[in-house]
Amino acid sequence: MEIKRTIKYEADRVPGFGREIMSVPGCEALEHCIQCGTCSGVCPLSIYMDYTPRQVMELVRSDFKNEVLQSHTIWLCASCYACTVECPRQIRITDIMYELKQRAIKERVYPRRFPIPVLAEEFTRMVHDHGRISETRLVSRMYLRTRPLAAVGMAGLGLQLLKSGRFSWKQDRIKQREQIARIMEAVDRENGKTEA
Amino acid sequence: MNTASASVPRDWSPRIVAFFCNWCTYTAADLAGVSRLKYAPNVRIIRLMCSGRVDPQFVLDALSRGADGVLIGGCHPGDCHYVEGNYKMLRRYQLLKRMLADLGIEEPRVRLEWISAAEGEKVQRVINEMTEQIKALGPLALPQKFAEWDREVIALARELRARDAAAGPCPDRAAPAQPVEALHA
Amino acid sequence: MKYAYFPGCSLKGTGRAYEESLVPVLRHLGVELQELEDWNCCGATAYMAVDEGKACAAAARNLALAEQTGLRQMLAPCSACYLVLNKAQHYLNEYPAMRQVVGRALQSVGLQCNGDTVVRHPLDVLVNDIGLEAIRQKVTHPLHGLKVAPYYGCQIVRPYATFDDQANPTSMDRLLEALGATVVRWPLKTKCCGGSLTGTLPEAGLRLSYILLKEARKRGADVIATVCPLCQFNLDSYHPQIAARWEPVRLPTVYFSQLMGLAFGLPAEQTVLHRGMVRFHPPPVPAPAGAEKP
Amino acid sequence: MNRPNDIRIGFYVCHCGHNIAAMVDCPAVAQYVGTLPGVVLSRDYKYMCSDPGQELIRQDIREFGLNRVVVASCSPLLHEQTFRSAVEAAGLNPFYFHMVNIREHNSWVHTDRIRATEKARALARAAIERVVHHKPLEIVKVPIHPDVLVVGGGIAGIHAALTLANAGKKVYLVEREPSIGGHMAKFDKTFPTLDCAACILTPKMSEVGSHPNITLWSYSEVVKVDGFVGNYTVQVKRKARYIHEDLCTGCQDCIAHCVYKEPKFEDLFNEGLGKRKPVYIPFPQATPQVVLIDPEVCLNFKRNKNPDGTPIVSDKCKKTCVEACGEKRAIDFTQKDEIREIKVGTILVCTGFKTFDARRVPAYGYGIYPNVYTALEVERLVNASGPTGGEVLLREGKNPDGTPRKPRSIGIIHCVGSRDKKTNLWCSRVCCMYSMKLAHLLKEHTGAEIYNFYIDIRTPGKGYEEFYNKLLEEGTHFIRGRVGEVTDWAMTPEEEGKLVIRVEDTLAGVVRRIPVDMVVLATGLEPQADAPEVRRLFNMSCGGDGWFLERHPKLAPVNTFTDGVFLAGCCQGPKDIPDTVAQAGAAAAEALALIDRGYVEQEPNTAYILEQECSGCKSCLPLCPYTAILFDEGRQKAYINEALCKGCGTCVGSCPSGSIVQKLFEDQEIFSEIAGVLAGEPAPAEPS
Repeated sequence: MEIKRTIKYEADRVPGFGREIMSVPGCEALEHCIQCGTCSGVCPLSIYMDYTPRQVMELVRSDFKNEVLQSHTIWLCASCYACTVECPRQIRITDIMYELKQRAIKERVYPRRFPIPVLAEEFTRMVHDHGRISETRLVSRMYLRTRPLAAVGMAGLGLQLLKSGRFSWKQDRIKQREQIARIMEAVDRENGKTEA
Repeated sequence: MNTASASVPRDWSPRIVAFFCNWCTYTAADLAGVSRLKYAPNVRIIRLMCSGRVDPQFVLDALSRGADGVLIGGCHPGDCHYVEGNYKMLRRYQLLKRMLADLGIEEPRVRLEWISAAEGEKVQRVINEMTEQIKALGPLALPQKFAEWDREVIALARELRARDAAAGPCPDRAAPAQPVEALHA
Repeated sequence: MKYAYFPGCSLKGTGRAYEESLVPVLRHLGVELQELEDWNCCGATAYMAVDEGKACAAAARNLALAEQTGLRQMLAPCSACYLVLNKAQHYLNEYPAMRQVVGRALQSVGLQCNGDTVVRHPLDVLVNDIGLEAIRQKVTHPLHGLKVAPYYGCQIVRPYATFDDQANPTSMDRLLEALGATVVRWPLKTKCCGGSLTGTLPEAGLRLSYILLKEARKRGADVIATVCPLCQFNLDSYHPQIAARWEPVRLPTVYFSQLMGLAFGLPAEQTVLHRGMVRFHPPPVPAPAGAEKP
Repeated sequence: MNRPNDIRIGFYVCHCGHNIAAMVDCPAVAQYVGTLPGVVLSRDYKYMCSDPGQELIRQDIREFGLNRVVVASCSPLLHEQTFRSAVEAAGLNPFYFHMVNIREHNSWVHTDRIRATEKARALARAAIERVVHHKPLEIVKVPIHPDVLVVGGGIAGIHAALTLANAGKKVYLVEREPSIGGHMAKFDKTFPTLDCAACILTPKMSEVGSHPNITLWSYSEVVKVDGFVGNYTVQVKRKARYIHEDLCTGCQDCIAHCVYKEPKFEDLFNEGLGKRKPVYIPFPQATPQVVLIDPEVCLNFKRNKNPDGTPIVSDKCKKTCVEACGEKRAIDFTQKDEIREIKVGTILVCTGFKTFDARRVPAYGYGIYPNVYTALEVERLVNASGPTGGEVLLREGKNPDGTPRKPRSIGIIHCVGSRDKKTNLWCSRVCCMYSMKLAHLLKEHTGAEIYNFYIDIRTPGKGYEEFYNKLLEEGTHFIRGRVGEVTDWAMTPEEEGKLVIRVEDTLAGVVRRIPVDMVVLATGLEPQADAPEVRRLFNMSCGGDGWFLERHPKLAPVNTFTDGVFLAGCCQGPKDIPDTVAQAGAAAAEALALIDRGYVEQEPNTAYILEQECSGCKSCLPLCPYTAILFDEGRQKAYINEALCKGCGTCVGSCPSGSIVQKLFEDQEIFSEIAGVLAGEPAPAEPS
């Protein structure tokens, strides 16, 4: 039998993290959470999560930044908004999950080869570079970066898509690509960030 | 009226006189207190039994004595403790507003709000909002303006008198009944 | 009736059957669409996970392009686009600070977003602008006897329920009934299909798709009708994987617009049923209802 | 402005412990006020409202010959009376006193000590300027009509009416429904003692029915209220029940002989679970024991109506009911609604609550899945006199032999329509306890497995936590988690044909799916749908949540802002039966205190007209809602009947010639208050 120590010391907290999240537009209502668990009750993916959405809410509020940003939960959120509309305190849980995903990506604390953040990153890059998404290319890049072997397994699906005329390797792009770049740079400047 | 003059003292903060009815708005302000809601310290509340008691002269008097704004609070329409004193106030308020506009006093400076005894938060919101709006407008400073106008009138009167004196006595023109200086005493 | 039109990336890619069927159906009903000039990706859900300011800005560029058309109403058929554009609109109205940041960013490329474009979903336009009666009149090949499970998915009624009930939307139910189909009542019509997790975490994502297919079949559906390219992809494309993990559930999933095309008697190149991986074979249709002439 | 001579003002600023002193520099305020003209002494003190504080004022009045007193402390609504009495005790007219609110309107709402102190100074200065102009006034005593109106015949109204009647007062009890009893009459048992609700309620109901001092008007509604404390004139609409109450003996032969052999219409007393006939008595113990006829469904009425909304009598029916009634002749199809006018001195409002409409939480499937019930429906199901005779049978699903099925597993969902920003944010206070009571009763009746889904268990009451403990012993499952959804799709074989509850067991930290046969929704309490109209009728206030507002949450919990109108029961906020009865007793006692004193003291803030100033323009006459302003045609002057004047001052504010004076709120008093709040800061520049 292997035993694990689960106690949390005050040093494990990152004081101010909760307040910081709650100051982000859309995340304010978290301070009203009563830990009722409705979010987990309606979440179709809560059954796979290491922390239920309710637990994530409490961990955020209690400044357990590392636990939250390294959790699987935030990556399992499929953005279906069921929790947000059912929450009796009208907490926009989906938006809080987005905020946590952003922090995890920024601080690069997500698990390596974990496909979801990679997908988000590749997605963003493609929008930035081309203005549009070419799904087939996007998904292929994700597989290549995360699970090169699994990509082979998906070849059947690609073939099917090809047959039904839904497979396109061509990169769709907009004409004024520099507009996108400039808009994004302007947002970054405003937020005092430099392009990663 | 050009109020936001360059000479606004740095520590200037608006002074607002509030007339609150005893049954709804005054009680709401009590509730705001009991609930420890925080709001700007710029309002001085005067209690009346009903907003219907607010005489337009109270508003004018307050402004002429240096208030930068006046807030009137009464029960919601239909909820007046005295059946319809608030409606009576509303009618007077509309006339008053027209008059204030003619005087060049900006609309946000005089405000009528229906606030029920349960709406402590509304007291907080209205007072904060109004304080901010008047801060943006700057001081009304009617007393100083009165003084300025007085100076102009007096100067004008002196000038006329001097001209009259130069032109020699005129039997048709009676001397003013009282000195001009007394007009705004 | 004329609307600005934002197709979104999916409708040009794996979800092209949606556009290929929706545009002719709307044209048949007298609706004109003006595709935005040089639109960009709305940002979808993935961008929100990286930077909500930039996600809003990306969406706002499209809103600004829409305003240039002067049409005020914009059709966004893809659920993710519909949600993201609406959400950006909400955020920009709700948070002045964000409105300023995004406004200045757009200004730097000579664009302006006032936030007065109404982003509409085709279901909304069909039921509320065109009306079921007008649709009923165009039906020449009613779908009598066809049992359809209406599947709305998550993002068109959540979190912004603007044109239908959040918990129990009925616009597609009524639309399908107007086409003559029998609507299958099921409690899963707004449940999540798994979204992008079908690709990234198949164990979790595919299970949700499987539950939908299984329950629709159990309640007697011949076909699932959907409004979202990602839902359609998930419910249509992973049958071998689902069969391998749980059980085979060969139930076709089509866009509601494809069923409309069928009921209107539009040609096969406008109903594009061949795009489905689980091919939907419509039941033999009796003589066209409107064709009986003396 | 002319100042009376010999003004000797005493000023006191109260620390109120730290309540004021923490935000206002009290000694500085006292020191400042001490420099103002007319102020003889100025003190700060820890608690002015305490006995020593009051004594300080009395002593100073005697010792320093004060003739005006100003206290800066809390709201005058709280302690004005206290200080007036203190002043009076020292031989000074109490209206030489004025109070400054520097707690509710200052120290509690500000965060900047310097600005708060400055504000306190300005407010104090205003009071000093004002009090100079105060005049000695006499309190007017108005006699009180001893009769009482109690509105609402639930347990609150019943208890209050009996208390008052037993004290010898004449009580009118007006109830909207055909019988008194309210929600409590529908309950099976009461928590935590499990007394049978009917056993404890029906004796009180029949006592009301037979009490010589109580006039019971059921099936009636108050439609108009005029007057003021001590002298209310009330109009009550007695709705037509098509039965002469005084002639009906309650034999119910008419019901037995109705042409409808079987009950066919929705029985609202049983929450629609049972059926009744067009002629019916709401429930066996109904008080009064009088039947009534529903014109919407009775064959003796046409389905269309007269233009005024009254039903049209038809002659289609054989009128077997009239035959059965025979010589008693109690049935009268031509009966009309009737308006009665009564005079009372005090009014008790006990109009109760309504239960939350469970359809507003669609995720729980009420109205979609037949086997989802509301708690009130279950009260009727487990009740021996209910529609099933006390058997818990499911609406949907049969045994193999075709008989209705009993549930073998039941989920009770707490907080439906409570603690939810999308519906009602308040805790309804009774649901935890009644849910546990129903869990106990359902287990007793069916032996089913019972799951309670709760957010927090709230048992603050005598014997309540012990009851919770008892339930735990009985093996009822308690799962801490607000249910996400109730659906009917199965993932596993044991879920087939069941309702499935999906919930996070927050204590175990796992998401669970629990299949059950029956779901009970513990719906919360809400203000009555017509609470806004009732509130206006009686000139009361509502909180933002819609419940009627008490005058003070702690110190005047059964009073309203209208003197002579009292509150009891759930119309003021959710509460259980013990609290309701206690509150009803308190409201009755407050009314009694008023009645037995025999008079009310009226604040002498009435208005009068300076005859020599009045121009006779008559513009004030239509302004007064109490017709207190009259016109003397001979002298062409208006005059005020001060007995009718309520002291709003509306006429004063509107008089073009300035000839009306409101006592306590004279123009000069208010102008000096305005001058006072604006003084002390940069004075207007003098003309050069």
